[in-house]
Amino acid sequence: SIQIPKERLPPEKPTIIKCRSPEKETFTCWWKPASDSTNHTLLYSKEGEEKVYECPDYKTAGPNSCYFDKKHTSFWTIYNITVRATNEMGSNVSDPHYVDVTYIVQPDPPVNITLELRKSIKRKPYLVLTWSPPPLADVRSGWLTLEYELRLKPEEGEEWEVQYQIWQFWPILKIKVICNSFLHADYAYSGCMSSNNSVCFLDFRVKDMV
Amino acid sequence: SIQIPKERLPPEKPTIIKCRSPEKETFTCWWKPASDSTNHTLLYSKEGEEKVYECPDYKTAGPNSCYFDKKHTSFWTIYNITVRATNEMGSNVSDPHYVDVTYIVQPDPPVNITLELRKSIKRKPYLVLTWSPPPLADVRSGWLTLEYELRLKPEEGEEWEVQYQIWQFWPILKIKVICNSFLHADYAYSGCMSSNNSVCFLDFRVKDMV
Amino acid sequence: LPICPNGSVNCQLSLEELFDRAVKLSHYIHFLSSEMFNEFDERYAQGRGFIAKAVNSCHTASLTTPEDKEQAQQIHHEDLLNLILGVLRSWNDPLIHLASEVQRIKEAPETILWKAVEIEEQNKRLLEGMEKIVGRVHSGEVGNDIYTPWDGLPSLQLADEDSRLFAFYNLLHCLRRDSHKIDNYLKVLKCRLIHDNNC
Repeated sequence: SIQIPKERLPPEKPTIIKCRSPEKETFTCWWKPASDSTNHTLLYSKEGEEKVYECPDYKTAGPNSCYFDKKHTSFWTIYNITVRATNEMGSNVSDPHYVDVTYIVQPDPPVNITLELRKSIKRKPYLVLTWSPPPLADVRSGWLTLEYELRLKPEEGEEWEVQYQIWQFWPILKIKVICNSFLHADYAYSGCMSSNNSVCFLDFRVKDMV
Repeated sequence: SIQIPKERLPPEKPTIIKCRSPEKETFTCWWKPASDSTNHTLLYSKEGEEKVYECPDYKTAGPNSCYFDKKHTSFWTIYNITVRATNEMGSNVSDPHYVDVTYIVQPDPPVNITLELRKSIKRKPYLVLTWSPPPLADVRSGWLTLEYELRLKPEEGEEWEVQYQIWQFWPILKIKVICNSFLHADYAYSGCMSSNNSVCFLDFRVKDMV
Repeated sequence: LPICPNGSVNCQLSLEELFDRAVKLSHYIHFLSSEMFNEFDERYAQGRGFIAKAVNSCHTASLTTPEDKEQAQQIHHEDLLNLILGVLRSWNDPLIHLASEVQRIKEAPETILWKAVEIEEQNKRLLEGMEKIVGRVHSGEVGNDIYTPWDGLPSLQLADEDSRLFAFYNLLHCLRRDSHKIDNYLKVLKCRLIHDNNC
């Protein structure tokens, strides 16, 4: 059988992996490059329009990506996005990837998380947890409403347990813990300070309230 | 010194106390009468018009008030309102009171509030709170948008704590409460079910979303 | 919610989805406009009697818009949509200048500054959305005829502080009023066209 050298074939079909908007103002798409291609071109059209546009910025978000700045990001339309891989033998186009910016918002994690053990007036210990919203997210204006989710897990445990969803309150959480007697939460519960004082892992998942 | 009997003087200046619209369709103004006057007349003019009108209805809203029904109520326009007090010696006119009905909407409280304790599938108890919009408010047509605010206060406490603001969701709220072990809130927190099962006062404040 | 399941040809946002986003945006713009007006009023307008002078002085006053619930419910939805577009367009120019001129107000607080910029940006975004909605609802071409020019820039730059502050007061008063009109009309239209008046 005649063996056609690998590079003499047109490239395989590239695949668009993911598109994400960190703050509902811009978005980025990434693709998995076709292995045997010399270059890739991202093309997109907007619903109801024939016109096809090319990716406005291949650089900002790194290799195999396309960054859509504010000017190129519309909140009112569905994007039909494809990626074309090309080599000297021809090209191949990915399946279309449809994007509605409202539904690809995935905020960055919160920052500056601090945890402090304090004593109340009645000498009861409690933890004060503070954090700041992700820098990129303009939460002060209300355009992006974040919901924080406090999740706790004992050191040796596997499962993260959602303790509380805080809706955009100024990120401070008082967790009143009375060991071994009655656990009562002002805002949320921290089950960590059990009798053997196991360390408590605090993890945050942030969701945009679309 | 010659004493002029009190009633021989013209009346003092009356003052307009307040204007309020309960459902953004009609409105009422109240004034503090001048003590020594025989009667009061409310006069008003509307933005962009020279014409001066008299109060259409002095009766419906009780003494020292003027009720403007739908026909006499316009939005996004400034009313210039004055009240004139008169007695046989003369009259005196209040300072002008400028009103845009759009910004004096103060809805009536919600009605039919019910609170029910239920058990989830995992046998965890939770409270279900339901209520109805104030009857006068036409929220169905979209003309008036209400925001509900759930506030909680432990029985002996003084301070109402705003737990959650609900924007026009169909008025139902699930509050998950697990007595004596772990308190956790899905939507809002009810700190009442403490060890001695003290009663929890649920109070509502309703704001028009102006 | 799979977007465009199996790549259906006319894959587009539903009118309901467009109205949902428009109402969220109009609500947000009015909220910012009210906050900005209240902050300015508290800081610069107390005791100056500006409200009396602000009567009948909005540049959009010449647009005949519904003034109560009955009028808003009786007007044809295409006419109301065109009115909304007209009011939004009429604010493009003043918002551009407001965002730059407000920086020159003495000790203008940061909260007023960024709101002016944010409102200008979101107003453009809402205008884009409204043109999309009108394009969907209107059978014909999107009418560009409703528009009222704004000639208030010189008054924002007056040397006399009282006159200049009144010019800002009046612009913010009119912005709060018109953004509320747009928000209210959109909510009424959404309930009418999407929820058959049963929101």
